[in-house]
Amino acid sequence: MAEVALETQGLTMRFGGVVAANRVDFKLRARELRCLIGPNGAGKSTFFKCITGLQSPTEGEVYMRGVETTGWMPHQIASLGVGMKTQTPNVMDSLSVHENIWLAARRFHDSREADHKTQEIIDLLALGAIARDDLGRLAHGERQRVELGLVAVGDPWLILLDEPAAGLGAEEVERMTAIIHVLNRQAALVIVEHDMQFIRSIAQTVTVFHQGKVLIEDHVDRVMSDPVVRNVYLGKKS
Amino acid sequence: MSLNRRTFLSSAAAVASASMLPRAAMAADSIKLGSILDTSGIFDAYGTPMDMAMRLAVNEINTAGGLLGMQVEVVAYDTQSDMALYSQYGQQLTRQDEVDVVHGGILSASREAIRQTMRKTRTLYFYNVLYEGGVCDRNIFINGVTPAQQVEALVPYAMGKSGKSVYILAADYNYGQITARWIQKFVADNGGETVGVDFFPLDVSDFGSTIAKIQTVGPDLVIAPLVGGAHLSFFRQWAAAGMKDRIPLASTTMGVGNEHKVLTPEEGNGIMVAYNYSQELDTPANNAFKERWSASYGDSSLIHEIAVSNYQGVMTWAEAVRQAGSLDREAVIAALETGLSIGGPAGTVTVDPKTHHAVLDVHIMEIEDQGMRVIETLPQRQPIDTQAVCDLQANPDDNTQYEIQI
Amino acid sequence: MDLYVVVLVEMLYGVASLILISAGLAIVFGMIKVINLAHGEFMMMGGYATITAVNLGVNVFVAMLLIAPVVVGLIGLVVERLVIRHLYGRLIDTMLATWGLSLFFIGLATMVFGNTTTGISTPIPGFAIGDYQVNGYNFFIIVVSALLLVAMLAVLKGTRAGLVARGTMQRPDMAAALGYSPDRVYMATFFCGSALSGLAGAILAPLVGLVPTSGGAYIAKAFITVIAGGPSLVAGLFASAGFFGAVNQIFTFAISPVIGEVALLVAAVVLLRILPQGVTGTFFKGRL
Amino acid sequence: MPGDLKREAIAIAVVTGALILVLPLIIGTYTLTVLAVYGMLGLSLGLIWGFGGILCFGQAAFFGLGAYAYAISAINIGESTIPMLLAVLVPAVFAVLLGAMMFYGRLNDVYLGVITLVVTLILFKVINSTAGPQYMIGNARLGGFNGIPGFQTLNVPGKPDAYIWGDSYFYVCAVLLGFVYLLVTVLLRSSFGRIAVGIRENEVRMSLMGYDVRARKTVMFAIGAAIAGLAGGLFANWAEIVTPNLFSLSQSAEIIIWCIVGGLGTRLGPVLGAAGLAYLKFLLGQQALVDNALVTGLILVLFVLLLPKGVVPALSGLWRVSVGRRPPGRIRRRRRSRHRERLHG
Repeated sequence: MAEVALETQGLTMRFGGVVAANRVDFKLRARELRCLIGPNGAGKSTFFKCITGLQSPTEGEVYMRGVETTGWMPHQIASLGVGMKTQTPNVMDSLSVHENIWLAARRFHDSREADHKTQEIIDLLALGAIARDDLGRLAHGERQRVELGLVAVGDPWLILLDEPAAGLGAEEVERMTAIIHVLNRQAALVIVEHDMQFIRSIAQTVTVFHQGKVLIEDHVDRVMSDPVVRNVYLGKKS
Repeated sequence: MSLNRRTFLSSAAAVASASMLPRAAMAADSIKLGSILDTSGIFDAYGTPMDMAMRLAVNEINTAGGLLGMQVEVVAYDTQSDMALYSQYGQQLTRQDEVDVVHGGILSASREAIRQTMRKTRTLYFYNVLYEGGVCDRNIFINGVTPAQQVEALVPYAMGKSGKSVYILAADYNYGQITARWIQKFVADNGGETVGVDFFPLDVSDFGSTIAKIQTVGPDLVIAPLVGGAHLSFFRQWAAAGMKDRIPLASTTMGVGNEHKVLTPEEGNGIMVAYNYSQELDTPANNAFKERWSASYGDSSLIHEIAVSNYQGVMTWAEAVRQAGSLDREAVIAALETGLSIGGPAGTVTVDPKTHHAVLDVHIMEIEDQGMRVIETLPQRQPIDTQAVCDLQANPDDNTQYEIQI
Repeated sequence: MDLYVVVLVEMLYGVASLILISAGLAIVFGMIKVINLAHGEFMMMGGYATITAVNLGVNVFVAMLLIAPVVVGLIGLVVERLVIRHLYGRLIDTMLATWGLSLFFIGLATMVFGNTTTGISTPIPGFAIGDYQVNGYNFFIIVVSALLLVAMLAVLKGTRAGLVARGTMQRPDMAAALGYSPDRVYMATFFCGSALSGLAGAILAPLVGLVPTSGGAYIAKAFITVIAGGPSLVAGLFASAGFFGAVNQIFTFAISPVIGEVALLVAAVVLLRILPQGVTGTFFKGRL
Repeated sequence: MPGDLKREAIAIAVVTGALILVLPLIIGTYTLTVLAVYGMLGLSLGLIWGFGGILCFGQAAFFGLGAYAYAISAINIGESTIPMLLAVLVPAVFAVLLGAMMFYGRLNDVYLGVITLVVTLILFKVINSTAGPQYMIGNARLGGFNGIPGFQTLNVPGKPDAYIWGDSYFYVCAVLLGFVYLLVTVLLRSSFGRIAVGIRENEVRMSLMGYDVRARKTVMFAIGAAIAGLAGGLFANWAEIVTPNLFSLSQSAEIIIWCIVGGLGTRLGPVLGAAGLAYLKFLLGQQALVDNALVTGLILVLFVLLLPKGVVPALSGLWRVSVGRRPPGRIRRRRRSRHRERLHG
C-alpha cells in the first residue's frame, strides 16, 4: 500500500444539477509526477479541491498512503505530510518572505528548528536577497516561488500544485522546473497545468480531464498525439 | 457593613480626595447641594423639570438670605438616562465634590445605584419621587407617594368605575415589579381579581400583540404602571386600536412626566390617576408657585408631580438645616425626625420620623383635555406600607428595601 | 376563530414592519455592498421630518409618503458624496464610517430637536374583527410593505434603470465600458436606499414615541434580516423577514414581547450557523 | 529573543510606573481608574481584531459577563479573590463555546459580526428582563434593568474586611493593565502569536500548511474574552454596580472606535485610543454646548476617511520617515532575524 501515495475511487462532486467531477478513479504511486490537463471547466480544479479538502466530495473516497481522507479538513490533510498550492498565489502578503516560510516550517518543527529549516528553504529557492521584504511588494514569479517554499518546507511526501507556472516568464519557468525536479526526489506530485512546454519538461504521465471524467491517462507523448484529446482540447488551441 | 469598613472608608476617603486633581477649590462660605438627575435621554421629560424645580428652590432660599448665613451652591450632574452614570457621578459628588446633601435619582434603579454610596460616605440623601415604597435606611429621606398612599386610593376608585377583573401592565424593573404586586394586593382587598400581569422592559414600544392579548382575557380595567418615553406608545396604540372606549385605563405613572400633555385629548381623556400634585390644583400655594415658576422660566406648563416633589424635598432639607442650625448630618437628621412639616405647592408635607417617608395629600384625578381633573382629595395620608415594615427609631441600622410578599 | 385572525394580522404586521425597516438597508447592501449602520438614524430622521411637517400643517400622508423619503434621500445623497464614495469596496470601513455617522446624527438630532419624546397620532382609526379591536394602522403598514416589495421587484426587473443598476452591481467595469458611470449608479442607489429608510421611519413614527436614539432599536433587526436574507435582494428580504417576523410574533403571543425578541435573535444565530451564506445563498440562488 | 523580551518587559514596567506616578497629578485617580480599565478592554479587542483578524461586534458581551460574574459570585462568596478569577474564566469559557460555534461553522467577516452582535443583544435583553424576584443566582438577585448593586468590592486576598479602593485601587488597575500588556507582548512574540498573525493574513493558506485555523481562532477569541472579562470585573469594582447597559451595543461600538482611532495591529493603539477617547467623553460630558455623540461620531468618520490605520501607526510611520527607522514592532523582529542569519549563515 505504501507504494500508492494518492488514490481516489469514484470521486464525484455535484453542484446542484451540475456534475463537476464524475466518478473519478485516480491512482498515484510514491514519487510519481503526474500532470492533470483538460480544457476549462473539465473538472480539474474541482477534483483538486476535493483532494485538498477545500471541498468535500458528494460521493466517492480519497486515500492518501492508504489512509482515507474523504471529507477531511485541509489542515488535517496537510498534517499528514501533504503540501498544497492553490491556483492563485495564496500567501501572507503583509508578512516577510522569511516570516511566511517560518510559519510553514513551524507547523512541523519547534521554533528553533523552524529557523534552521526556513534558512535552508530560502537558500534552496535563492530567496536570500528578498527574505526581509513583505510578500505584497514582490513580483508574481517571486511570490509563486515563495509559495512553493511554503509547500516544500514541511518535507511533504505528496505535493499538489495548481498551475505553478501560470504567468511566469521563460526564465522563471525553467527555475520552477528545476525546483519541481528537486521536490520530486522526495515526493509524489500532482500538477494541474496548461502550459504544454512546461508539462513536457517535467512529466511522463498525463491525465486528461474532460466533462468531469478522466478521458485518458497515458504517457505525455501518446496523449499529445491522441486524436480524441486533440479534438476536445488541443485542437482548439493549435 | 461593619463598623470596620466604615472607619476604613472614611479615612481612605480623606486620603483619596487629597490626591484628586484638578478639583474645585473648596469654598468655605457656601453650602453644596448635589443634584443628580437625567436631564437628557429617554427620562429627560422627568428630569428636566425636576432640575428646574431644584434650581428654583435654591434660588428662593438664596434670595431669602441663604442658610446659616451661607449661600447654597448647586453641583449638578446629568446622568443621561444611563444607570451606570449614576454610580459614577454619585461617587464624584460624595468623594470629589464632597457635597453636603444630595437630591436626585428618578427611577428606582437610579436610587438603588447611589443609595449605598451615599450611606457609605455619610452624605445625606433625598429621593423626591413617587415610588414603590419599602426603603428603610436612616440616611435617606423620601417624599414621593408610596403605593399605600397612591395605589390603595386609586384601585377602589377605578374598580368602582369599571369592574372587578383587572389586567396589569408594568415596567420591568424594581418599581414596576413591586408596584404590580401592590396593585394585586389592593385589587384582592377590594374583592377583585387580577387576570393578567405583563412586564415590559423600558425600551419596548410595540404593544400590538399585548393589546390583542388583553382582549382575549377581557378584563374590566387595565392598570398601567408604565415608565418612560417608549412606554408612552402603549397609550397611543391603545387608543389607535379603538380600545379606549371599551376598557378603562388607570395608571400610577401616567402624567408624572406630563405625558398627558404629549397625548391628544382623544388618546388621554378618562385615564384615572392619583397623585400628590396636579397643575390644576386650585390652591393659593399652587397658584403662587406657578407664578414664581413662570417668572423664572417663562411659562409653567412643564411643572409636574415629581418636579414639585423635588421642590418640596429641597425646601424640607432647608427647613431642617435652619432648625438644626448646622450642616452636620446627625443634627439635620435629628431635626427632620422631629416630624418637621413644610407647606408646599401640593399642600402640607410632613416627615414621618419612623420611616423617613412623608405624610401628604393625595388626589384622585382623571385626565381631561391634557389636564388632570381632581375628583377627590384624600388629605394627609400616611405611608402605611413602609410603616408596617420599617421603624428607624427602633432600628436605626436598618438598610433594606422591604418588598411586599404575596 | 377571531383570535386566529387577529394573531394572523399581527403576524403579517410583524413581517411587514420587518420588511419596511430592512428595505433601505437591503437595497444599499444588496446593490453596492455597503452596510449602512446609520440606517436606523435615517429612519429616525424620517420620523422627525414627518412630525415636523405635520406640525407645520402638512397632511400626514403627504408628510410620510413624500416629504420624509425625499428629505432623508437628500441627506443620504450628501452622505454618499462626502463619505461613502471614498469607501466603496471596503466593507468593514463603510460599516465603521456609517457607525460614526449614526452617532453623529443622534447628536445632531439631539441638538436640534432635543431629547424629549415626541410623536403624532395614528391617522387611521381602529376597527373590529369579530370581538376584537385591532389597530387599523397595521393594515396600512402591511399594504405599504407589500407594495414596496412589488415595486422593488418591478423596478429591478422591469425597468431600464433597474437593469443598469443590476448590471453595475455585477460588473462595474463592464457597465462603465458600456457608458454607464458606476459612480452615478451607486449614488442613485444610495439615494433610493436612504429614501426607503426615511419612508420606513416616517411610517412607523405614529406608532411609537420618537427620540433621537430611536434608530438603535431598528438597526440590529434590519441588519440581521438583511444578512440572513443573503445575496438575493427581494427574495432574501421576503424570506428572512417572513421567517423572523413569524418567529417573533408567535413567541410574543405565546409568552411575552421580550421572549419574542429573544426568539428572533436566537433564530438568527441558528439560521446563520446552519446557512452561513444566508437563506438565498443556499436556496434561491441567483434570483433577485 | 529572551534578552530582547526582557528589555521590552523592563520598558513596559518603567512606562507603567512613570504613568502611575505622573498621571494622578493631572487627573483624579477615580477617573484614571476607569481609563485604565477601558484601556484593558480596548487591548482585548485590539488583540483579537488587530492580530487575530476577528472583528467582534460584541466585545461588550465579555466585558459585561466579567462584571456580572464578579458581582454575582462576590455576593455569594463575600470575598473578592475567587470572584475576580471567575470574572476572567466565565467570559473565556463562554467565548470558547461561542467561538467554536462560529469558527467551526466557517462563519466569517460580516456573518461573524452579526452573530457576535446578536449574542450581545440576547444577553442584554435577557439580563434586562430579570427584574422579578424569581431571578436569583444563589443569594444574588439579577435585578434586571436595575442591575446588581451592593456587592463585596475588591479586598486584599483572604481578608474580606481589607478593602482596596480609592488610590490603591487605581494602582491595582494600572499595574494589572501593565501586566496584561506584557502578557499580550509575550503572546504575540510566541509561535502562537505569530501563527495567529499568519491566520489573520490568510486563513486558507494557513490551513493548507496544516494549522487548525478553527481551533486557533477559538483560543484567540477566548484570550480576548478573558482580558475583557478581567476589565469587566475591575469595572464592577470601580462602579460598585453592574447594569445591563454593560452589554449594550453602544458599549461594543465604543470599543471598536477606540481600536480604530488608536490603531489596529498595534498593542499600544487600542489602549491609548480607549483612554484618550474615554477621557474626551468625560470632558465632553461636562459641557452642554456640543452633543457627546456628535463629536464621537465625527471622530470615527474622519478617522475612517483620513487616517484609517489609526493614530499610533501613523505616528510611528511619521517617526520612521523623519528618523529613518522602521516602526518599533518591526525593528525588533528584524534584529532578531538578523541575529538568526548570522547564526546559520
